[in-house]
Amino acid sequence: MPLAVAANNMPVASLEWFLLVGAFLFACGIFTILTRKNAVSVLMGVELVLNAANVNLVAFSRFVKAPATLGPAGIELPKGVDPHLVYGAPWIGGNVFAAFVIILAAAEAAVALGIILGIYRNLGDVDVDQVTGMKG
Amino acid sequence: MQLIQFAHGLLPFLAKWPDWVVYLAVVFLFAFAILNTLVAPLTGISTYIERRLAGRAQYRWGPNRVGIRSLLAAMPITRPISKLADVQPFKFIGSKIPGGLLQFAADGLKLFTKEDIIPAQADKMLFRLSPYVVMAGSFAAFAVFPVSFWCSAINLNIGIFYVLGMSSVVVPGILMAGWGSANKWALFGGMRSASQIVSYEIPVAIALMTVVMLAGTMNMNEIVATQRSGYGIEKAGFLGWYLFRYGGLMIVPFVIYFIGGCAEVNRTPFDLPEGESELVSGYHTEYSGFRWSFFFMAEYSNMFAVGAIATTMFLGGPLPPYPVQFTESLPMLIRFGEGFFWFFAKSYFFVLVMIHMRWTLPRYRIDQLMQLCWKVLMPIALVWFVLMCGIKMARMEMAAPAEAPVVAEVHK
Amino acid sequence: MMAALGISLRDPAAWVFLAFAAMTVASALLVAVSRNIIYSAYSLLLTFFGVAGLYAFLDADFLAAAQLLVYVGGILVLILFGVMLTHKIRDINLSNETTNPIVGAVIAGLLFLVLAYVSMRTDWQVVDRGPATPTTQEIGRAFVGKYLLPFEASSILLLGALIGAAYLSRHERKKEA
Amino acid sequence: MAHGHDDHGHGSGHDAGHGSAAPGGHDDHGHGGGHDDHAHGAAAAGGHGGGHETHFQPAGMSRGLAVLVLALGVAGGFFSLGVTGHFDFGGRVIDLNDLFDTPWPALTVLCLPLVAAFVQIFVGRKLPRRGDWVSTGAVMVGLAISLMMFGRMIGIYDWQFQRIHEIEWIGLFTRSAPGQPDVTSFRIPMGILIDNITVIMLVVVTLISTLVHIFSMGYMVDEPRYSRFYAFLSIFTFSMLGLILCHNVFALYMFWELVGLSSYLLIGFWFEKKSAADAQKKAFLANRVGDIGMFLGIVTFFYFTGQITYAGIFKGVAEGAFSNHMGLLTIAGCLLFCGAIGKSAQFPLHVWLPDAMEGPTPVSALIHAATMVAAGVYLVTRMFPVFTPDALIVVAWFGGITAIFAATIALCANDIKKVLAYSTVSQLGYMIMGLGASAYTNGFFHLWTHAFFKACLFLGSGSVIHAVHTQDMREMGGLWKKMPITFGAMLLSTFAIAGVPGTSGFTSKDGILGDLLFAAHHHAALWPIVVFAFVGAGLTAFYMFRLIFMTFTGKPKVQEKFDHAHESPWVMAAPLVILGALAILSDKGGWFQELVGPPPSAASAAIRMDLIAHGQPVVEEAKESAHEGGEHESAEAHPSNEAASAETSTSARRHPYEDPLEHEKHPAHTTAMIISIFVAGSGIFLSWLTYQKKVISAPKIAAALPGVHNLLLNKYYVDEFITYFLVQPFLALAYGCARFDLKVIDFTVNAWGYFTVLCSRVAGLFDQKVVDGTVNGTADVVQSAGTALSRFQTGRIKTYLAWSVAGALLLVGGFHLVTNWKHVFVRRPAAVVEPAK
Repeated sequence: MPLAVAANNMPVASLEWFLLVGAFLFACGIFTILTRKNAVSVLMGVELVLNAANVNLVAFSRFVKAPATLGPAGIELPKGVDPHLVYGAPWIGGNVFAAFVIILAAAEAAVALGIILGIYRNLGDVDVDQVTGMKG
Repeated sequence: MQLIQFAHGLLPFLAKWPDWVVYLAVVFLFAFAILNTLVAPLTGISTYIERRLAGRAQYRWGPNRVGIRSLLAAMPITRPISKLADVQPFKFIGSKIPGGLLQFAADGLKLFTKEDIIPAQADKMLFRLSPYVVMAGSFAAFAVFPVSFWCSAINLNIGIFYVLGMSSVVVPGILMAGWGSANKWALFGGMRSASQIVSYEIPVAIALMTVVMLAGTMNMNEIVATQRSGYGIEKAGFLGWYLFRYGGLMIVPFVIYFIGGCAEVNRTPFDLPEGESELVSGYHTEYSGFRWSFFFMAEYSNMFAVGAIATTMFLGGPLPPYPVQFTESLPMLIRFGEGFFWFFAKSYFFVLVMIHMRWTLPRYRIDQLMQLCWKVLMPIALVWFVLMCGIKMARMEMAAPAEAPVVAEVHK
Repeated sequence: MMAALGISLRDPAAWVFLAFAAMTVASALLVAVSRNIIYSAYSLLLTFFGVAGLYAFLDADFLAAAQLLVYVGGILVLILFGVMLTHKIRDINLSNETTNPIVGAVIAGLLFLVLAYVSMRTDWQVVDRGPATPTTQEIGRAFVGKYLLPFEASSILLLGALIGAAYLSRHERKKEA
Repeated sequence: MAHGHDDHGHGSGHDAGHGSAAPGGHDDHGHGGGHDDHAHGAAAAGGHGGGHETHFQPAGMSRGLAVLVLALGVAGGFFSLGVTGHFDFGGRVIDLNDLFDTPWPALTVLCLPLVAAFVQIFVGRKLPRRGDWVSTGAVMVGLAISLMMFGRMIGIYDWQFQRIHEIEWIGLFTRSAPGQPDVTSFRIPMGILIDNITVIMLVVVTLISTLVHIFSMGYMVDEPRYSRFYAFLSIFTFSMLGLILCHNVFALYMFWELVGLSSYLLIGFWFEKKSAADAQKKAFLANRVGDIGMFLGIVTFFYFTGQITYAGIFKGVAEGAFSNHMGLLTIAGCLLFCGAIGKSAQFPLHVWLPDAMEGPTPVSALIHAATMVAAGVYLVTRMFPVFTPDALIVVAWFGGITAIFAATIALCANDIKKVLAYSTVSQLGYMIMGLGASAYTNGFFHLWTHAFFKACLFLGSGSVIHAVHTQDMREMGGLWKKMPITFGAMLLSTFAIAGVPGTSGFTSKDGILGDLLFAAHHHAALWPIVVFAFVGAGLTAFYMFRLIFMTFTGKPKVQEKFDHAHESPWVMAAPLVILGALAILSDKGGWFQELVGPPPSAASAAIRMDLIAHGQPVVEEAKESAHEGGEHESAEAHPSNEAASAETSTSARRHPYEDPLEHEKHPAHTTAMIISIFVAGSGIFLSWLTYQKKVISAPKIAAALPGVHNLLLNKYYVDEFITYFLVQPFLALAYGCARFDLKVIDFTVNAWGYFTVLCSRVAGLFDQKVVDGTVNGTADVVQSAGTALSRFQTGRIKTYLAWSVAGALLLVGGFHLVTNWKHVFVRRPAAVVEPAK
């Protein structure tokens, strides 16, 4: 089982540890979504899944070599200006995407709460198994 | 003067750790050991001030008995010293030492000894956990306050962001208390408090981000450093504070921040979560004794934190109102004390203002409260943020000659 | 042996990391299996804290603070509200029923196994990037530089979600007879 | 231009109409039939000034004369500004060569009347004075600019002067190749051409138009559609200016039709009258007949040369585009001339012009004397280089026949405007005749002089009609006492048209006659034309003086009308004065012959008649000049060519045209002058004997020659001929076509329709049975498949998730198993497991 070896300036744990934690979070989230009857619990499972994805993104951002492309295509910087200093370092992409995921999670949670409250108002319960309006 | 460096020196293996681990270690290991010794007196002094002022406002005495003299008289060994206060040369001085100064210590003693009541229907675990979460959340913010020149527990590069993040930890704690108490007043209070905090976080954050945007950093020590000069003066005294910079335009974010801060710590006139006319005592209705004191300490430490943040972000933190070169030649320790003095003086000034507000203003209604947040404070804060952005960009444009590309300004 | 594991147990920081990882894993498991929905929610709080700690170990300081601010201060509060608004005050011990736990466990377990297998078997091209640097500035540059369009789009999405959520959760006006 | 009540003293004993804004009822001629006199008050006041005894008032007229002198001074100022060539405007010297070096002055002249027309149409009635000042001001500004251009033309004094400003209007089928300039196959340029002819025409049009506008202020004041009248006048002015400014035949045709349209509108201005409505239709249709020929001519030229600009067509013709089809070139020229036949009222199509006298008299002056009918002459002048000798003979014959033909009809006409109309037709015949006989310069010169004296005559007749409310000369007489100014101006113009020496008409007509005589020496086919021309000159003098004697001298025949007669207000009199003066003066200076030389084209030199066949040097010179002209054009197409503009901006440049045949023509001119003086004198003398002294009795002659008299009275039965031999056959043909349409075509269409219905019934059956069956079968299959598959759609989100996760697992795991089955199922040897480094 080849494991990435920690170098001097590496974090205390190697990439695989983070990926394993993320995989476990993911599995827990899927399990929660699959088994829970309560819509709010399902929402929690979704958050777990998103966190798992975030952990992976940030871990890759930290460990894995970033592509060399920089900046939006077609935009040329003046000479002598380091593109890293303008567009951000290339390895920051994972962090940025994690931030986007956090933003989306906030939006998703707000909408989900609204939907859950709507379900509760209409059905008097939040059992997702009873919400089968889209049954074919 | 960074505790982190001190910790590094103390424990050499810390150098290998990521800074964040050390920060967290500092926060969670030294929280109760160090910050309690610092914050508990702070909150205590705040309660004393509040009670004295409340007494004056209501035309009665506040706490006036438990002072140093009482403490001395309480113990047989020191009782003779207490008698000295009746002797002529000391009588004058003794009469000047306010009584009741140690009332909070006595109260703490009392609360520690009271019976710990947990309602039978309550969710025991949540009920017990809640005070710790709330207090941890409010105390953790103290780690980054620049109590003097370049002196904070940790010199965090995302300082103010960290403060905001930590203060949001309080909300689940309050909900925990509300739900765990199995009391509808507590639940209502908790949910009101949570919604209020979450709502007011937005204008507060925008107002603070205005300062961050102007300073170009989130590090609180650096924010303080940017307030040393202003209006083209190298060492400008109070003119460099963000409150007075930009021709007084920053007064608006400051007012928004202060109103929102008062609401975030559930102070009157925003103390609906614990409005006794409606909800008995809000989310801590069922709490008593030691656990109740945690909530209380959290509230008063939050008051101080609001003042400290206002001081740091708008009033130059530890910077004196006079230009710093007046005291630059003084010894290091005195200068440190100078900064310490000004920081706490300003912060306590805000505490005083909040206490006066409590005893002056009537309580808001819940819909008025939300309307004030969403329909008044937030739009103004947003507009002002954009306005200050424009002003900063205009100043950068003026400062940077046209031939230099604007992108090059980014990495400065 | 330690090196083969990708972690040096002689380093105290490794133990802190393991503590965080364990906290994350355990609380996530508790979220999945807890019989009480409130406990699930507060386990989720711990999970968020643990993930924030993992971010700290990945030198992502900004994300850690954002995790606290958004997840703990926002999403978790929303979830708690969701729990509390959809249950009666009297059922204080909320049950959190499960359906088909066996099937779910099989699928989730298989999923974990496959993911773990892929994680371990892949030969990751790991690079040494030197000492950790503050990410906030870089994220800021990336937001207003390379990723400006997604940033703006997500702002609009957030606004739309806010308005939509407010619309969804408002009380419908009863039709007058 | 305000004219107040004091032009005419306030009438004594005037009735309730005074001060009333409502004009009275109108009779057929648009004059206040219900009133004893005409309205002359200020339009703003809307009142009816004047009275029964009102006569020419010296005080009002002196003020009018003062304004007149002032206007002449201003006009002269503009003119001399142009001559000077620059203009010191507070230290900033404005170079007036810009008048030609930029297109904007010409475009301003062109577009101002259009703007004025729109203003008049939409808001004219709401403006003060019903907006007449808008149109008048617009055309006056145009006149000012035109006068400056005219002065500048005099200043430059170059007979080859030419400026072209063009843009690419339509460019189609552009092909691009890398590294190559784009190739556009089909280009239509649009632009303006300014040369001496254009400038002269500009002055003619704007001057006559301005004077007619001013005249109409008095003449049309009672008209309820006053502002519409001015709008139409402006549209006409715009069309005419566009016609003379454009640089290609395409735009020429468009403006040509616009001119036709506006003449249609103006002739039928009083469309309530059936005669006017008929006249406008007649004018329109007659013009269309000619325009079809013109269009075919234009298309022919475009087909052969691929060009639409004048210069391009000339160049193409000169370079031999028609070299294998010289007969076709003749035919094309004749077709082009058809346009002129229609517009300039030449012999077969002249019928519309006398009828067009139903329009208001100012319109007659503007359209039928000076401008519109001149368009045909202008067309022949402009396209002169492409006319072959044979075509020119045709042109000359048409002109000659028209000249004598119309002159004879005019002898017997009693309507004052009809006399003038036939006179116009006759004079146009002279111009065409002259052009056809290669008297290019003098033919065009006659257009210039004729414009002034004929406009004067028409306006004068308008003034007379205005005074006596009739058009019948037999009811007039002795009016000179009542209308001295009108009489004076008309007398001068009559001298001019009769060819009395010293007048402009003498110069131009003598030029035509002399060139004609000269040409006839070299071309026998022109001899009949010469006879026609001299006889026509005598007839012209005779009938014009007949008009004068019947109208102005002798005793009044109808006393009542005479008593009511009065001199016109000065807004009507002033244009008469100006035009009368110009009738004498417009030929002075000799500049015309030096500035309007033969057209600078090789085509003209190569194909001109044999009269220059012996003048070889002329051919060479003309070829060179044509080449120069071509270069000129290319230089103008690129304004950045500084050398060209620097050369042309020198005002000291003088290149007058010198006729190389002048000495050879001289005897012919002398002969022609003697003959024409004799002929004109005898015409005048006979007229004097007949109508003044009554020595010769006109009725007796008429009785002695009843056939001739009837023929002339009925205008040679041309209208009837057209009716019976053209209109009726066409109508019969149309009826036949209609019947064919009803019986044959409709039957075919209906049969086809029944067949189609039958087919669609069959197709419908096929559709219902086969196609619908297929579609329904497909739908049934899909429905049953959907029913089967919908069992998977439980509506439970978990089920979906479980399926998708299972699918993902299958995908990842299965893919891995498929690719790595050896490593998975076959046990690896232990050596493969690497120890950690």
